[in-house]
Amino acid sequence: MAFATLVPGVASAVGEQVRGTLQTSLSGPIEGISVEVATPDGDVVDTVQTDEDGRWEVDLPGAGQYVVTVDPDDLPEGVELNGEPSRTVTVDAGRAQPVNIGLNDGSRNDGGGTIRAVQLFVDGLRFGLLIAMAAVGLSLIYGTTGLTNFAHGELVTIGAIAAWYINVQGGVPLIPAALLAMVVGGVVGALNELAIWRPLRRRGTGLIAALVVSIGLSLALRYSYQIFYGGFSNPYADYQGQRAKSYGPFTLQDRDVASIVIAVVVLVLVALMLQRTKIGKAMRAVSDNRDLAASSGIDVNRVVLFVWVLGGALAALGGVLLGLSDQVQWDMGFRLLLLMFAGVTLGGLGTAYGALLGSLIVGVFVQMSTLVIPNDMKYVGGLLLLIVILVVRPQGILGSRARIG
Amino acid sequence: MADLLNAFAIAGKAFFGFQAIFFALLAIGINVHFGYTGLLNFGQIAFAMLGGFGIAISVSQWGLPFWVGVLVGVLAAVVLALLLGLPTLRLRADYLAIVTIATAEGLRLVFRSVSATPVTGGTRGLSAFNRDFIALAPWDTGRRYNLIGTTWSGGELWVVTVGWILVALCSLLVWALMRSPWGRVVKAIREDEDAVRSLGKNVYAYKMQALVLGGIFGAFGGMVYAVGTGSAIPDQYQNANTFLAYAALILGGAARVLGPVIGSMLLLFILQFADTGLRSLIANGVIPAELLSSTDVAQLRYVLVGIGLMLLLVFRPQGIFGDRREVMLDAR
Amino acid sequence: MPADPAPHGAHAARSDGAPGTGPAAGATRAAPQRLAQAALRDVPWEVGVAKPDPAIVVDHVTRTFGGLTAVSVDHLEVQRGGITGLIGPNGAGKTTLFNLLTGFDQPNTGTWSFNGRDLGKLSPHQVARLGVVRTFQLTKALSRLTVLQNMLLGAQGQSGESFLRALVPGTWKAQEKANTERAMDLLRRFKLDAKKDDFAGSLSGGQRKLLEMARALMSEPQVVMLDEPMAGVNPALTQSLLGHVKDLREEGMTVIFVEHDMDVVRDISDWVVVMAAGKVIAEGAPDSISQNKAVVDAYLGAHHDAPLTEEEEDRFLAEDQAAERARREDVISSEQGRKRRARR
Amino acid sequence: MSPAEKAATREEHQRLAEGALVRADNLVAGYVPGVNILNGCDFYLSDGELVGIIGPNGAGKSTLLKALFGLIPVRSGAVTLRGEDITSAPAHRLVSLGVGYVPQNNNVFPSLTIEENMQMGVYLRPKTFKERFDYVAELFPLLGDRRKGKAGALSGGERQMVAMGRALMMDPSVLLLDEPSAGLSPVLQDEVFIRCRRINATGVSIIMVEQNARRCLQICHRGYVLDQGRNAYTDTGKSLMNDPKVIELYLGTLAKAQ
Amino acid sequence: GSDEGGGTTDDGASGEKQVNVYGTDGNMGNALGEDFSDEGALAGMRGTTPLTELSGDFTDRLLAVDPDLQDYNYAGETYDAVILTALAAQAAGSSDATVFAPYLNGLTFGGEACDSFSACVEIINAGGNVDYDGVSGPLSFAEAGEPAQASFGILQFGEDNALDDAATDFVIAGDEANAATDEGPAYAPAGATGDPLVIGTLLPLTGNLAFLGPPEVAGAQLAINEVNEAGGVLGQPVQLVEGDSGDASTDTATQTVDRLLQSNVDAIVGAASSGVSLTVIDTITGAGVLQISPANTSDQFTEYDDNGLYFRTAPPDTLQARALADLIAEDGNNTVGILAINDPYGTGLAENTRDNLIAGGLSEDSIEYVTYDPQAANFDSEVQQMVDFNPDAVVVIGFEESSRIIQGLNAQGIGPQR
Ligand SMILES: Nc1ncnc2c1ncn2[C@@H]1O[C@H](COP(=O)(O)OP(=O)(O)OP(=O)(O)O)[C@@H](O)[C@H]1O
Ligand SMILES: Nc1ncnc2c1ncn2[C@@H]1O[C@H](COP(=O)(O)OP(=O)(O)OP(=O)(O)O)[C@@H](O)[C@H]1O
Ligand SMILES: CC(C)C[C@H](N)C(=O)O
Ligand SMILES: [Mg+2]
Ligand SMILES: [Mg+2]
Repeated sequence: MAFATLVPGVASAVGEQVRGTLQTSLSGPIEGISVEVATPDGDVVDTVQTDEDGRWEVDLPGAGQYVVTVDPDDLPEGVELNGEPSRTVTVDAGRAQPVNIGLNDGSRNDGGGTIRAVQLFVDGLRFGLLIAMAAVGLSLIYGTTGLTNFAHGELVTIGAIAAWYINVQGGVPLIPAALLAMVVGGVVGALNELAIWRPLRRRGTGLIAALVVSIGLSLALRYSYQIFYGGFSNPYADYQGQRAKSYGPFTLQDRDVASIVIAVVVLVLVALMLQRTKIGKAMRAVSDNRDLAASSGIDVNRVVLFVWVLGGALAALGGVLLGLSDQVQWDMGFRLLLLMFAGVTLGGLGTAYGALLGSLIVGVFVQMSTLVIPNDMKYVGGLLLLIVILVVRPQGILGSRARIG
Repeated sequence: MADLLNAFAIAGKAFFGFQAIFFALLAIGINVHFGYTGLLNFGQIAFAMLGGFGIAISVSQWGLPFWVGVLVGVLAAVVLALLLGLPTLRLRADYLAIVTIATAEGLRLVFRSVSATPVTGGTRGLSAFNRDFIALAPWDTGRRYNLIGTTWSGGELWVVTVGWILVALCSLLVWALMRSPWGRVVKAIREDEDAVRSLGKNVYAYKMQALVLGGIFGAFGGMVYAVGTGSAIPDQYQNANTFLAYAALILGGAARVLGPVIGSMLLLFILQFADTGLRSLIANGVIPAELLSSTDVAQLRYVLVGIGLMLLLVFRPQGIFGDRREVMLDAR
Repeated sequence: MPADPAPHGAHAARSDGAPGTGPAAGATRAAPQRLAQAALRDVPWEVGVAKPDPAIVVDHVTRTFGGLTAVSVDHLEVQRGGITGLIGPNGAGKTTLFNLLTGFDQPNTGTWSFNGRDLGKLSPHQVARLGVVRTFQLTKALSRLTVLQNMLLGAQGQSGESFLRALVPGTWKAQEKANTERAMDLLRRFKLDAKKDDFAGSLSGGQRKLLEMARALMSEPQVVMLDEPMAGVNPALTQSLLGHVKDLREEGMTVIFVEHDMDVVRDISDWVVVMAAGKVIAEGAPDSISQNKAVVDAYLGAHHDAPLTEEEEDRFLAEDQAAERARREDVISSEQGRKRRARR
Repeated sequence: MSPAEKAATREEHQRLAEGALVRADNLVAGYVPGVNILNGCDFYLSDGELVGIIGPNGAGKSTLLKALFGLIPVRSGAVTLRGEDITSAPAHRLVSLGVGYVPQNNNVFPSLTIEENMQMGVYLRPKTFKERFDYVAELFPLLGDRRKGKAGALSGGERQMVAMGRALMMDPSVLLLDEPSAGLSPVLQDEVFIRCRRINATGVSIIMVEQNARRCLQICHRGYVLDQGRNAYTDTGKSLMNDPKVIELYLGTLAKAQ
Repeated sequence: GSDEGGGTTDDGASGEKQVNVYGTDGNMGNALGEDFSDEGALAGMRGTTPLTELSGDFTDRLLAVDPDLQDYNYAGETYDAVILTALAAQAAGSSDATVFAPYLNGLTFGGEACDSFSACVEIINAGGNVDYDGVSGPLSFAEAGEPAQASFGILQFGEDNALDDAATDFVIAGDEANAATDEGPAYAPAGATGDPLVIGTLLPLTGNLAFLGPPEVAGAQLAINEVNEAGGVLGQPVQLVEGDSGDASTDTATQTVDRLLQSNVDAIVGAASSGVSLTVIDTITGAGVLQISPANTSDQFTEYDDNGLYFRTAPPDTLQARALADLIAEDGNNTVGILAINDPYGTGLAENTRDNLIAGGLSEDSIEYVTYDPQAANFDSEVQQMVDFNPDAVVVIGFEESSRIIQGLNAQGIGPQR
């Protein structure tokens, strides 16, 4: 029987006791400090010195209140008491009550040299860029087909998961794995379009019905991931355990720097493509007016397919980068979906630049808002900002107002 | 086979359970918002949360009577609708959707936050507020009752009875409104606000009325849910519920009076049958246990639900009651 | 409002509306019944001239979009009970002016009033409730409402449109019935009665225009502002509708309409206002317009009296082709030329 | 039966349509399942011809163009282009075969600039943009002046110019125009009609739906009168214009009065 | 540990600070270690979890049920929950929860000790008084139907990011003396028979506690197997109806409970998460069904008005908080940062821990308490707050997502990694 093998624990059966350890993280254990334990009336029970581990303990005559006092005079250089030298503690029957006087070696609240606001801003930028990368596809798909794709988060997840399998199970280094994951993302995007959305469009399915289909798809995919990948979060095999490097007022891990660079480069390329290339213009044309685009010689289905492939690949890359910093999970994309929507909308629906700008704002604001509101409400700030901005600019930041009449 | 029948019966109960009522009321509200007025309110669950917590806070925190709690819930929903509507009803449909999602999610985060614990109970939520209500049941709530192959506890039965009466009343109200000129204006707003403005209707006021009305329905849904589970916990009011309610609405047919009701019943049935059906198939050995353990069922059911939703809409994009002609028109 | 709706005139106009009736009748009909025309007879053809009984007065209204001044109207009066045509080149600012007057857009400067009442701060529905109703150039059919419902929506003062009364059918049933009858009357006129139960979204382009206009009339406005009501409407139907508009005038309605079809303008307007580049460049009786050089240059073009005859067209064509040939020879790359010849 | 009515019969059609550039036989098409808008409509366009289609509102004129252009599914009947079957072929393929189309409504890309709208016109041949644009901008100077402006901000008539411009950019060999003159000022209406003839004179075959019926019939070689999804009358433009039945039912007398 | 090269977040000249990181039952499992690939990422991280040392025999039996098990967290508690329920039904001679629930507490103390179903049934049949000492400890239930005293494992991660079994210690918190004294009604006569006992499970197969599902499921299955091998309850085999609890963010639990009740279960074992249990406790107990959770540790249930139908084999967090606070204080930490998941479990445990630390003399300004939303996409700002506070100890109270937080701590040099 397992219970029989129990080692009697510190907290029970030995009779009443007070005990403690004097040490700081900088000085290590502090030896030879005298600790006096007395009753509240001042009757000294015992006075002991800390041992080489900084530990001390005093057996007590019984349960009740005791006053523990430390003699601060012998504390080493740089270490002082955080408050009063004595503490009154209540010791229950049979309990060895640990007492913690609290020392101060000057390291508390010193923040490691970063300026919190700046650090949060940089973290927010990084986060925002990742949202943007994942969200560009969402925005483009909305733009070209009018579909509000609730299953877009699953494209993000599939990228991360694919890279994980290739990287961890397949032993391929992460960078090629990420490229392969982008291919997977693109293919999944294409499958989405070919197997579901194109036939639905051909049947003339309404946009809202399509929206619900995407909700169903999201459910189905997400839980399939859970079945195959499992409910755990897992890291990639590479670039783990990096220490953050200091850049003056903020610190960043190398992989974060890499993510930022990759995201910026990719997003700039996408933006240029949209603005400059034929296919980019075709995408915007299709988004404006599908029939007219077809009447201009644009193969609408091909453009839409291209958008899905591009969106899928970008989402996958976003997923990989996200997985790199925050591990791979079966529902990681879904949890990001709201922020993606927020970013896309904030910038102005259907505009790719808007998605970028909006996502950055959302990312930064979510992080920075923790300066004023509790962490467990950090999304509230971002969401509030979204509401405020949309109320002031109903068409989104980069959107333009339609003319009436 | 008997197992399967049993599975069917168990899932059948979901048709009538309080969750079906919960979704039906949410969806009726959404129907008023989206189906008729064109307001893409994706934050319906916030109204439900206010309804549920209206009762919970009033009764367990402030010690007020149950019915005052109901009133508080309704009032809270009205206030939310006004606050939400005031700045946002000018927004284009899709922007409104995001703002409302954000509001619902934000509100839930606030309700569950540690700082709100003194009022909402934080993540622990509140409980023990439905005794007064259950006590009203005209039958013994301690007993279990057998009805057409399903068993119900007395309390549950009472909640469900009152719930369905509520659903019927709400549907009736919607029906009455939507066949009136008021309903016509509201539907016209869905189509083109500017045209309606040009005809001298105060679009803003109508939208606000619709928002408030649908919000109240949502609050009722939240109340039924809170009373049904006997607890109010912020995390129960996840946005995913709004999505499911939309699914229910579209399944049943938007802008149809009974669409949301039937849709919700069906949705809950699918949700439950995906589970019970699979399990009975495994138990029967139809699906070999090596292939699928009953542990996997939990996840697989959502996959099935997802696929089921998709298939239903692929084959009947207008929903059960919807008019195909009408749906074709808005295809882009 | 003109006190005398002139029953005789109304009667005359109605018979006039039937298809096939001599079109010349409109121009030659006895004037006395037509109050507005009579009242406007002595008004000089000057920009910004005061009207005897203005319903709408516009002062110093400007609206700019970025660098573009879309509307800049110093002073404009619209005669009550008359049909005022608003014409001008594309982009002259006609629709924008409509938007401003009906509260759909906000001007940079300026004031305007209806029946002496300042409309500046009013929102679109308030303007409409005062009796100033407009239609849209790019039609706004309420797609998933039936044609009849579209019409009924136009009716004003419906008690069933209030939330609480909507729940008591007794309070609105009778009114609804009367409105339906009126709506059906209008639909018959607009040749839409067969479509009454179809979704408005399934109408053809021209039918939408018709519905839009009928719906506006359904509200029995004091002033109706029609933005190119006849564009895309079949000429035969146009003609019968013009008769209807004239009827409305006899009933005292003030009509302002934008139109590019000069035949229509000449046929029904009592007064014509010409805009170009945001400004009113001329106003006067319909006949005055084709005599105004500025208008001819800006709007009507060289062949303003009547549409081009075929001979004229052929001549222009020949000139054009000559010019084209000349241009081609020195501008276009030979490759392009080859291609075109090859295709022929 | 008047000659025009007779010409509208199927027999006549089959006789005359032989070897036509575009030919549609017995077309049945519609939007909503079960409701046909075109009820066995016949149509042909010979090479180099300018054909006008007129008819009451809701007759199915736009629907006919859409059916020819593959934008709505054809339920029965066939469309051929140069003898090749193009029934329900996707629109973009027809464009590559040299067919251009200007829709009646929603005929610009509102969020694209005017210039980009024009670029869409030469989507398949971007190299020719500059030359074509110069040509179109000469016709509608506004397009050149405001090339960087968003098309969505334009007035009704200005949009129409953009729509026309886009089609002209294409330099097609068959042009389908749905009410090209609607909303344009008289000067520009003249321009459009003249331009159509001129383009036609360069060998482009044109199908033009117009409510500006008289003007349309005046310039076109042949005209169709469509009613309730069927051909009611077919004849040369001039004869139709003078046919008393046609005048009474479709043309009205307003314009003639002047 | 101050052996890194390169630009780290050193605080000045005095060398790098060493931060102790602590975990709790929500994350102290090998599943956590699997999220770290580099050697030593968790080395030295310690934490508490309700745990007795499981005998090799028991784990072998579990493995026979589910060979894929990696952890055994709460397997013992789940096993005990089933056994206790079965015993209670047998003792009461009825499979009606309202009848047998009052027997449950009495079966855990006073009388003749036994540690398996068959042994205990023998005592019952012999007319003796049973004191079931379970796999998870002596159980000795207090009035509220929960262990009055519990054994906690003090676990420690080793260099290989797995729990270092050699370093595991056990402490006992609480006091068996607080156990109830009411032995409950008299047992039914030996060999009583009746309707079969149906036990439902409501365990996390999906959601953020899914990693705890397999050991719990295995524990329940094992117990059922053994009960049935020993002849079942009331002369009939016990039936098991499985169900998923999901997590608090889904509606899964409510639906499962519906289904279980519909299948006429007499008792429901679960849920694991306190948050989930709260959503269904009224439904279950209201339906006259017994709920016995193997893992709920929120102190909220102690006082909960449950018609006497809610029990748990896991100790309330007031006990774990004490064990945890002792551990932290023993190590001489002068400043403590607490990062707690915002849910009933996390906030309850965190607050109790904080109170214990304060009672032990630590001043309030020496404790930074941050709650986080587990659904957040990243925990940068939470970690940053800890970086700013720069504490001697960081306590991470959470579930699965803890690994991501610890990774962030590591990156900033205030994690367990040296
Ligand atoms: N929202 C806007 N943004 C930018 N420019 C605008 C906007 N609305 C109108 N304009 C410009 O203002 C000018 C006037 O437009 P308006 O629509 O009033 O012309 P219009 O006289 O109605 O022309 P048409 O006869 O073609 O309908 C046009 O040049 C148009 O491009
Ligand atoms: N999208 C649609 N869905 C359903 N029915 C439609 C649709 N578009 C047009 N129709 C119907 O088809 C018929 C023919 O429409 P079409 O647009 O071809 O007419 P048209 O001859 O072009 O008329 P107009 O001169 O007014 O443009 C009309 O009765 C209309 O109601
Ligand atoms: C499984 C455990 C981690 C659950 C936790 N003790 C709770 O009560 O929520
Ligand atoms: Mg205009
Ligand atoms: Mg048409």
